[in-house]
Amino acid sequence: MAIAPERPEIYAGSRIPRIPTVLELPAALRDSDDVLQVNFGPNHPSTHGVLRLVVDLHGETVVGLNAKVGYVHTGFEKNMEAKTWWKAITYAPRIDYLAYQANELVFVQAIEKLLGLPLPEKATWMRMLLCELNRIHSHLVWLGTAALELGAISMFWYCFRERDQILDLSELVTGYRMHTRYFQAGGLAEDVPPGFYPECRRFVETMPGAVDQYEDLVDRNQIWLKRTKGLGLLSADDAIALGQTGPVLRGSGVDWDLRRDDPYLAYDRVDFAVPVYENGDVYDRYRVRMDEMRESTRIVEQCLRRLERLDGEPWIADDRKVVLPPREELHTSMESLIHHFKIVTEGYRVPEGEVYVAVESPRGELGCYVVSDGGPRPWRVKFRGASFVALEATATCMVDAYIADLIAIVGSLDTVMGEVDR
Amino acid sequence: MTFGGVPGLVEVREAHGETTLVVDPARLVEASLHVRDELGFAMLVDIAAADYLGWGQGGVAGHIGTPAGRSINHPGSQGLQVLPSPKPKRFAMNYHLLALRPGAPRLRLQVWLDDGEAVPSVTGVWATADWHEREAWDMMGIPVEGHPNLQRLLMDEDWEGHPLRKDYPLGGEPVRFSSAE
Amino acid sequence: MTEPWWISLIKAAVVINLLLGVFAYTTLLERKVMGRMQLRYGPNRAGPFGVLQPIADLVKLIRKEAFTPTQALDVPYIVAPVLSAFTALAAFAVIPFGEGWHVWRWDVTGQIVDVPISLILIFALGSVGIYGFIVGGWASESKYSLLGSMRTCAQLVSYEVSLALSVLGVVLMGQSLSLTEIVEKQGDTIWFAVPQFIGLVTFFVAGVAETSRAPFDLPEAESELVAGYHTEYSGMRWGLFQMAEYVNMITLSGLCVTLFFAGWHGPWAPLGPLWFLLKVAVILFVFIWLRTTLPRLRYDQLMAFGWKVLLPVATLNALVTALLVVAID
Amino acid sequence: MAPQPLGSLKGFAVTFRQIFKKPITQQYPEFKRPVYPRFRGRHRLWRHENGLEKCVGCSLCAAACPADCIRVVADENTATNRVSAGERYARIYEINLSRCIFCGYCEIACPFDAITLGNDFELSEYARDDQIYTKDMLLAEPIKRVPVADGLLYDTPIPYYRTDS
Repeated sequence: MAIAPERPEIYAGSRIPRIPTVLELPAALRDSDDVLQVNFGPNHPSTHGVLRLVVDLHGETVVGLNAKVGYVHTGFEKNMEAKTWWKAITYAPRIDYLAYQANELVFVQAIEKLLGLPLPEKATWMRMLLCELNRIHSHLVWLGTAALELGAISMFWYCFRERDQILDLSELVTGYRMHTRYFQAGGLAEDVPPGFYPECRRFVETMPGAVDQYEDLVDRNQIWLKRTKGLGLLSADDAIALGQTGPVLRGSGVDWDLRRDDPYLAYDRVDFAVPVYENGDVYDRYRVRMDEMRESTRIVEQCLRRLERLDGEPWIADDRKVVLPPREELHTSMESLIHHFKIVTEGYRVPEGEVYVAVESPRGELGCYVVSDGGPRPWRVKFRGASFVALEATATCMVDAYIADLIAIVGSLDTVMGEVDR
Repeated sequence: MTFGGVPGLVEVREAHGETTLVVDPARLVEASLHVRDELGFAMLVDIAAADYLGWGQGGVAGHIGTPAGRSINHPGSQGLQVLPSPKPKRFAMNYHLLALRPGAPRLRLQVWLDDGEAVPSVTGVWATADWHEREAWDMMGIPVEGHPNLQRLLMDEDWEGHPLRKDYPLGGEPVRFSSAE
Repeated sequence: MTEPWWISLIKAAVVINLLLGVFAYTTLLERKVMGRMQLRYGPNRAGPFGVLQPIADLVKLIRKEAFTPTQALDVPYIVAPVLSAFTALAAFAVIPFGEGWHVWRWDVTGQIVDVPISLILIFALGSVGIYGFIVGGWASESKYSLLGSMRTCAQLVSYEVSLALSVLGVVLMGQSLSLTEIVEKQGDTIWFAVPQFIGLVTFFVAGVAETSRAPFDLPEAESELVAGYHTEYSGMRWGLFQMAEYVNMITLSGLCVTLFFAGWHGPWAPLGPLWFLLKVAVILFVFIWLRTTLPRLRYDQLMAFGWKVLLPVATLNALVTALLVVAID
Repeated sequence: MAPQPLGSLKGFAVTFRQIFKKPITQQYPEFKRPVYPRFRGRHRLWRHENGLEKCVGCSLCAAACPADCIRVVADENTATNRVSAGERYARIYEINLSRCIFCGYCEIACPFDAITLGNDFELSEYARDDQIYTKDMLLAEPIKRVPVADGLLYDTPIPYYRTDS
């Protein structure tokens, strides 16, 4: 069952305003002197990233809202058109800099789909493992900063304690703490290093305890409940109409997760639950993410168990037209050296076609639409960022909110401006 | 699933396991309502505009290989250019749809447009189209008819040109090196 | 022989300097304790264990440019921090930190001035000090500052009421408005924290709000209003505001110790002022502990809490105490 | 969920307990966190044992660089001026590290193992021009050495990673 059988009625009718992303000043207040227009951002302590919210305040109540984005538009999509497929892989993770692994995955999967390249077993499981670690990482950053905005300052440090362990694992495997370019078309850039499994297992063992600690800190705190419950309401129908995905959608009572409903990698071979909460408020989005951290830890554990049995297996497909030849062959085989030169200088070619690939990133559906003209460079790359869409829901969520709620609501949508502006 | 009843249907394509419906731009809203209400594609996931200026012209190298896969020793692969199949018009708007039901069926509505040709807005069908259409206007210069708030989204309001068009130069500051030569 | 005026002056000079020192080290204590609660070290670069950090901060603040926004109203903008800092320091004058000593020919009291209505004086000075925050925010001509000072205004005025009502029980039990007498009474009988527990809790909560500390730090909620009323202040003017806040906090802790924990009386060993300092430190620690743990309340929730929970509880407490005091007499 | 007013107190226990734990932050300039063997830090150019440079100036690294931050100008080796082991050598080899994204593609691309990404992560400078590393700087031993976490974890195919980086 994909959709919850009984959709909760959070509020009657649709709250989406006339312009879906803009909360317009009510007619009664339009000429009033009592309305104060305030810019929240682009430089403001509560917008991590450069989001600018033009807010009309009537006392402490938000009566008008217009979100302006584009401050970190860096032209990733245009740049990727000018790079070879191989080089463009390094651009993808920098788009959503907190869910770098998911971005890399979606772009690499798009290439593989066009190429029809099979993926070795080991690469499949390792990709899953890293993506789930990355999901925990992203949620930890979200939890830390969202709590910080509500004034619970200590949470930030506790979250970053675990986050650092994940970054360490990432450094151990890929050589870099973020933006790893570890996923390459056909598999992984390198084999899993020795010593990774025990390190990762240690993390898996400590993580549930850490989540307990976060929950102890805020979960039953009356102030936290008051600040998050019943705020930023988004009904299931409105969420679907606004294209919401991921924790925002699941917090509105729609039971939808691409990992389970449209499985990629080997998600159909692991056991995990999809947390769904029905009130569509800030608190439920927080709950969804907390539960997802636990579930992701479980998936990581299952991946580890599989991977430990796959020792010595290949980690990348054996296709000399796409995959760089093994390093030791460069000194012995002329043909390998030629392939190496060809792929590095000219890049591999990807058959003509257009594909849309979607994965469940920590923020929801992360899509990549790729057009190839058969050449070594992508003709068009378009990323569908879940944050971009989540930000569209601000106006709807913000009906009847106070300034302080504005911060909590924007925080609960978990937007990463790099992904919004691309 | 059959797409016979979709208004303004021009072509149905299946490739890479994805279904593309090419639709007449004039009847896009009708088609959207049909796929939303009759076929259950309740969620508009993304709108991706693409510019095909210069598609299949000089400088584009073809893919070498066979349809079944690539072989290193495929005879005669060197120097044989396969030009990509021609496109009907310059711009394509791709509406990626998703139905929230088991199997997660996806559908791509595709609309072909010339430069300056307007596309009707689907914000009334899916509210989420708001920013996606603004982005298409901003980045590709595709005018959207009937959009409640068609402004630039990512670029400045007084920006000239549409950066993701193929004829928009890829600028940038050159990388600095030492002055030796 | 009672003390002549010049002894009061000497005491004032000593106490103000001591107070400023305590203020400086309260900031260090706060940063250290918060650091340790957040798995960090806190400042530890300036001097061993960072003990010179407050001095480094002071030097930095003084050397920083104190700019004025072009739109700001000059005189109120400059006077506001001074007013806040002055009233904050003045309020400490009546808090007794020792029982008094006999030095040569004079009886020296344990506070700068012994006023029979010292409790009322403290509240009065506190109310005047609020104007510093309000005027400062209003005179900066910034929207964030204006919102911040609006919040200050509403929050401080409404919690002032609960604060005053919550000590009514103590006044009734101590049968005096003089802080010295209240402390003496506690030394003779029992710490008022026990019979006046509800009073203590309401006093503390209202006090946290009164000094706008977390979780009631709405006037300067940094995620909403950048820095509230002092958004447009920099350099030592900002430092004065900060000083006012911390000194208010210390005064409040001192008041709390005086009213509920028997001031300079200790359970054993007559250490006098040391007991007082120790108790103040413990209360300051609780202030910091609150800040590290709790999220911030929302504005309307804060007002609702103040008027609908705190005020009735404080009133009821005062009424019940009054009845009991009458009944026992 | 039934209201649990005392639940708020749990948080106080959490924060209080941390006071007695060792802080997790590290005193950075004194303590440098050891990096894992695969870490990609500042680039290094390498020489053979006989002192000749490994780089033959083929520019493959420059071609592989997604950020276009490598500049190679090659020249012919002569009998009197023999710099590298191959036919040609890199007369100019520069990396603009302020543009570098540390993807390690240059290291992958180099067929002669001439360039690797080392362990240095302390790369800040006061001027942008100081971020342009010339060949001499890249060939020299790094001044600030960073410890490595566990030498046994080395498994990269570039042989002298284990001993030298």
